[in-house]
Amino acid sequence: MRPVQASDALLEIDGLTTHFFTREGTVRAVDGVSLTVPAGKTVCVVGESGCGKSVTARSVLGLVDEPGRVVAGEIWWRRDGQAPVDLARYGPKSEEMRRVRGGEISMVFQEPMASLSPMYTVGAQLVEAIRLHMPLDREQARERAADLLRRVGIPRPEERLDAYSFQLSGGMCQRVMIAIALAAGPALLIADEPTTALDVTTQARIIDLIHELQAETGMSVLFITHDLGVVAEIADEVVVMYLGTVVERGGVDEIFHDPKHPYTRALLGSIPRMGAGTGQRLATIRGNVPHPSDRPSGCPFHPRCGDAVAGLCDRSDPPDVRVGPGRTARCVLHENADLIGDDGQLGAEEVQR
Amino acid sequence: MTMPILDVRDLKVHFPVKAGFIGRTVGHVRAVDGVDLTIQPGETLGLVGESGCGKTTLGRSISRIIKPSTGMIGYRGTDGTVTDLAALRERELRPFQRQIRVVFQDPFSSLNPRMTLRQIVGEPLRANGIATGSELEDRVADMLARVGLSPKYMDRYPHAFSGGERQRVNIARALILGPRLVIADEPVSALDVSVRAQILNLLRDLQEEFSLTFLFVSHDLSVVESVCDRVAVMYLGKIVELAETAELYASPRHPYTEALLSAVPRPDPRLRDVGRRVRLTDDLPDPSNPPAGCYFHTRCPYAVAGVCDVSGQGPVLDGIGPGHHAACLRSDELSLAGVASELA
Amino acid sequence: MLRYIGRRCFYMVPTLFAISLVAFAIIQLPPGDFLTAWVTRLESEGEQVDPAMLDGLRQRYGLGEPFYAQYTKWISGILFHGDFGESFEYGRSVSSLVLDRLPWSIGLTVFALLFTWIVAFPIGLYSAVRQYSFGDYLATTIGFLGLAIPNFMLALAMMYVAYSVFGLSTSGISPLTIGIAVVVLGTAGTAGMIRVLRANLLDELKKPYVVAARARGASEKTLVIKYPVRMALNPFVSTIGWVLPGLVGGEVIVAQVLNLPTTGPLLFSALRTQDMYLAGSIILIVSVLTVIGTLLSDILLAWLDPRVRLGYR
Amino acid sequence: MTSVLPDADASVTGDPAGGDETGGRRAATQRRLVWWKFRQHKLAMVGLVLIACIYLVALFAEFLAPVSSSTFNSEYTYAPPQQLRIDSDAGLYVHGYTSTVDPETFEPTFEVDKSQKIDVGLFVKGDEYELFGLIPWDRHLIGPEDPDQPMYLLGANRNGYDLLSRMIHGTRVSMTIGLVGVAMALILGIILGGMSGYFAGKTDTVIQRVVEFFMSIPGIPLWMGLSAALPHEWGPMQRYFAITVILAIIGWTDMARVVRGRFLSLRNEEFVTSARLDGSGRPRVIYRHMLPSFTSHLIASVTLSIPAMILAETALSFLGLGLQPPVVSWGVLLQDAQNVRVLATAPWLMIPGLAVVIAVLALNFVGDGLRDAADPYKK
Repeated sequence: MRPVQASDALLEIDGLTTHFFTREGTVRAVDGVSLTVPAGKTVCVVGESGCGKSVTARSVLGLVDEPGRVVAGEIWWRRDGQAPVDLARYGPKSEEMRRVRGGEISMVFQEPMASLSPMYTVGAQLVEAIRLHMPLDREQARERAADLLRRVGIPRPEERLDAYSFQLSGGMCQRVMIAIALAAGPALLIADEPTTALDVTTQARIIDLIHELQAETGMSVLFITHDLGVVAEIADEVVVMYLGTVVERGGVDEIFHDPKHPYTRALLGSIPRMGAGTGQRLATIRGNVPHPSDRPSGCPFHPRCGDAVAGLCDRSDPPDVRVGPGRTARCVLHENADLIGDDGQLGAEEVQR
Repeated sequence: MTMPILDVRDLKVHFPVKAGFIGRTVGHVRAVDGVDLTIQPGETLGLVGESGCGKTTLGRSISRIIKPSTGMIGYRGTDGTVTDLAALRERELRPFQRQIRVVFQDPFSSLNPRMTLRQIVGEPLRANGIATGSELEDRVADMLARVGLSPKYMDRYPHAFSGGERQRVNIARALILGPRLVIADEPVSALDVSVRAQILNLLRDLQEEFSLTFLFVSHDLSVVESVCDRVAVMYLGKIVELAETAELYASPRHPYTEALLSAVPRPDPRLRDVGRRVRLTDDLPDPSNPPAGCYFHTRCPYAVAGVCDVSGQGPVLDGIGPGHHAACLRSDELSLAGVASELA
Repeated sequence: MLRYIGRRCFYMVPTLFAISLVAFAIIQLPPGDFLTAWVTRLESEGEQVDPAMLDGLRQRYGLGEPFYAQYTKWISGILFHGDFGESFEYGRSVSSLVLDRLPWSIGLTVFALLFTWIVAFPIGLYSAVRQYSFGDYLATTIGFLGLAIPNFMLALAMMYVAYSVFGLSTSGISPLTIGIAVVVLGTAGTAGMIRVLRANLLDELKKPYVVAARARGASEKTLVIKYPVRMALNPFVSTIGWVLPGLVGGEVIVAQVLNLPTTGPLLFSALRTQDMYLAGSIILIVSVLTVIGTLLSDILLAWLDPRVRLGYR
Repeated sequence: MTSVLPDADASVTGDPAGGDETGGRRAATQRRLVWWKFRQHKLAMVGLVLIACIYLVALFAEFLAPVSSSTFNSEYTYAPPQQLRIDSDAGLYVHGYTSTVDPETFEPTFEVDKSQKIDVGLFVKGDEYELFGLIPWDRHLIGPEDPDQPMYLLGANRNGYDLLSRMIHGTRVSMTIGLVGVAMALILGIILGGMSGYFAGKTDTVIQRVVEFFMSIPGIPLWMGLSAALPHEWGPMQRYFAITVILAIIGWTDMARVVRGRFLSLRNEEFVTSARLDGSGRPRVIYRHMLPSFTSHLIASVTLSIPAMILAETALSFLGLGLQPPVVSWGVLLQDAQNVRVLATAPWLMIPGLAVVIAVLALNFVGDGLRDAADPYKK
């Protein structure tokens, strides 16, 4: 095991490995992921389908469904002022884990409608969340619930407490989910594609809301998304994932303006930019995203990579190279960057002997 | 100016809301509520809006998957004759459905899992009696190659392919009849980012190669900007703004368009606090009971009481510049922000 | 909610009408008219029939008139006078005969339904929560067996064991026979119920709202009991609708085997002797009761489920 | 994508530029995928083998049964089952019976007499029959070497009928009545359910109400009423046919519901819309595009409703309202076991019930397996 390095790291995931043991074989959904969430910051995990970003998020709270299991790695969680604890050691059904869930770390999901039970009122579910972690009676909890709804921008909160999820719009439901997540004043909010199912106008407001709440409460946010636009809007730091591994980590400006990993570069090149006008020809990444169950050997990106070196990238796992302060890229192109120093400006060409 | 290939006039699609034992009609959802639209040959017209705005229904009624309630869909054939597709019966539509084809959103449910690529792509040829046997096979192989799929996979079933590949199959199926107009209903929104660009480029290449006209339905404004020549913005079953893409994105004239554009997250952290932020409330009005006056006034930041909410005096889509139309009662007074101005 | 109940009651009308038609058709099905058959039989037994009485009867049932006229006579008698006709076999009015036995039938059915629930609920719950455990397999196996064993076989087997192993008497009303009847009837429904509950619960347990509840720190017990069970209860309640007809039908056979004084054996003997007014009336009454039971289950469902209650479905 | 399993959207990726390594699965037809999935279901495979055996028994009933279904020996009333024994010298044999007559009722009671040996042979000559109704033959798989000696491997009933033989003969009726009934229910169900699902609207509403009606009335009293109303003078064949019709009338509703549900959900599938836009005519859309998509589901539901038919027939016949002797079915055989006192003296009369249970179980297993395998693309 490794001690937590950065003192301001609230959550440090180290070598997290989550596998799904299906009848057809083992799917290595998350394969040695390491990332850090500093206190008060927003870290975005970005990647395409099957990259393991959601499974990573769920692994933190032990929410991976059967037949998935965290098989290795550590999840260091630092409560304020206390020695860090390894969440990976808590059983998914243990009392300790339950106290963390919702109390210290909250989670918001992709489908706000489906995340609320249609059988109970919104208020009942909010009150439940409050009373799970706070010693309040029903009356007080209800007051707090109304407060929370007001804080997430729901008009007429007292009335809305008695509404059912199916009576609210998707955006409203997501606000309720955020209110539930805030119930016990968590230190970390994990948002798993919270805006994917919403319209672009609603998405903007939900992102604003999370932004505001973070500024207000000082909580950290681990934001999972596939949308680079959203990342640019909200992230302080970015973790780019591809097929179960972290391919690049860094500050948001560095990732967007100085991407190191070929995948990050290709991904940024393939999204249309607003204002660039009609007829822009998009850069493409060849091939398709493979299913996690048939992951290529060596670097998982090598079959689609323009810079792949035959005989190298398809054979051995690429090293995780430190390419700058707080930056890593998992690519042979940067293998020597460690020696060169922390300037992080080393171009791919220079390394390609 | 050339003659439009498609001229839609006052098109309405109303879905009855039924209730009770015998299914009495108690109201109508006005999914498409009086749309006027022309599409020029060779152009790509984008149709954008929030979910539930009626853009998909409009696309489906033009391809006559749905029968429109009233209105006209004037289609100009190669010989210059205009036919009103809205008035035709199913049998009479056949020849036109060869010329107007659809690419669906979901690459999974749009391919019959029990048919091979050969059968799927060849079905239009077979059904229209155009080709059979080895000729059909040749044409299918040729078409697959053009959309970037190896013909040697012709006898495989859809489940063996990824989303992007399936979407190529869908495109091949749509194009094999040599259509003139293709209605693409969110063709890339179910795809991964890295595959999306491939499909968008492919659509563009094929448009040039076969001189196609596209009606491109999408909720993704950045995708629409990159592929469309003109864009129509829909809100609650009506078109609220229509303009050349560059014009619309640079200087929108409808508050709804401004809000949509401002809500799109821009993939550049340096633009984070640049530009005007317009935020709409979440609640889309009930399309079976739209608000009085301008449908948008309930969410519009510029709405003026007594002007925008007067029953029976809703705005109409007016020309306000060359090729630029907007349906806003206050479009002359407002100065709205677009995107281009913010680019560094 | 009231509107829902009103609508639901309104839906029942055509069903009830159709049931009465079928029941009447069954009365009419046997060849010849029943009066002639009855007279023939009485005469063959050496009894004399009063022609005046025959005429009266003919008048009353509208024999010789067209089907719809006979039907109208029959149904208006039932609706306005509670007159279901006469049983020739017993020489009593059908309504008094049926009334004697109906409480037993209803009691048996209700108890069997309760048995079904009480047994099926915990087992189904356990099976779903401990999917693929030994207990789950056991429950599934028993469920399959319950589906495969005909009611009367089970009744016979239990009677055989009681009689020849324990030397108990197994005919007529006794706690034993009634117990056997309840268990036998209940078992058939239980098997199906367990499967339904298990399948529903497994579906529900995978729903995002369960994950969301878990993520906010709800205990595993709450997760199962509070959320999915509440949802899974819906189909469970609505299963009353399809369990009830089966129960009522099964009751006929089981009561016959056990010789219980319910409507079942009465129907059976009526059918054998072609005492068609009695038979038709029993079919009518039993069917109507079933339909009412289904209605009750629907109302219960609406009361349980806010989506139905608030008209969102 | 909500799925936590990382299968999200890219189910199986076929790299367009090569990738034949797992070509087998990728080029597989749906039928093949269903079969692969079905094979993993062990109970279903056991069920399948059992069902195959039972239908083979039905097919070769005359040969497999020691005697014909009408052969009886009134001397051996309620003779108990004999155990088939094997001896290195004598080969197969069974013990004979001794009888004692009750002095009061004059009813004989039989006991197996260990001192007697009755030789049993394979492929012995016995009652003449026509195999498949065509080939006259007189060989039976098993039987006493001397046809006059008693052999009751599963005992005899009140009239001295051999239960084993009658059960084997009964297989044919019991197992076919389900098939015929289901076939009729299927046709009714497909027509009405299909109409309901394809045309929707008013047609659907009306058909739905009819289905609801049939589902809300208790079936058994209705069957009883209908079958009691069958004319007494009808022959066995007419009766057999009438009973299947009655079973089908009750059983079609499930079929109709399944078919309707499938049609409704498929009608809005994009591939069906696509087929329409491709210019395929309505019949082709229905038969080539829609029907194949749920045949496997349909087969599963059919398999699951045969047992219900078998059970219904058994119950009706047991009550004496279904098939009547001389037709032999398992239900008819169980008529002998109406009464506890009879059962106490001759418990073996319940054995045909065991056959019912096994057949129904096996069919349920197969149906369950099919249902699970019907959608091979779903995990």
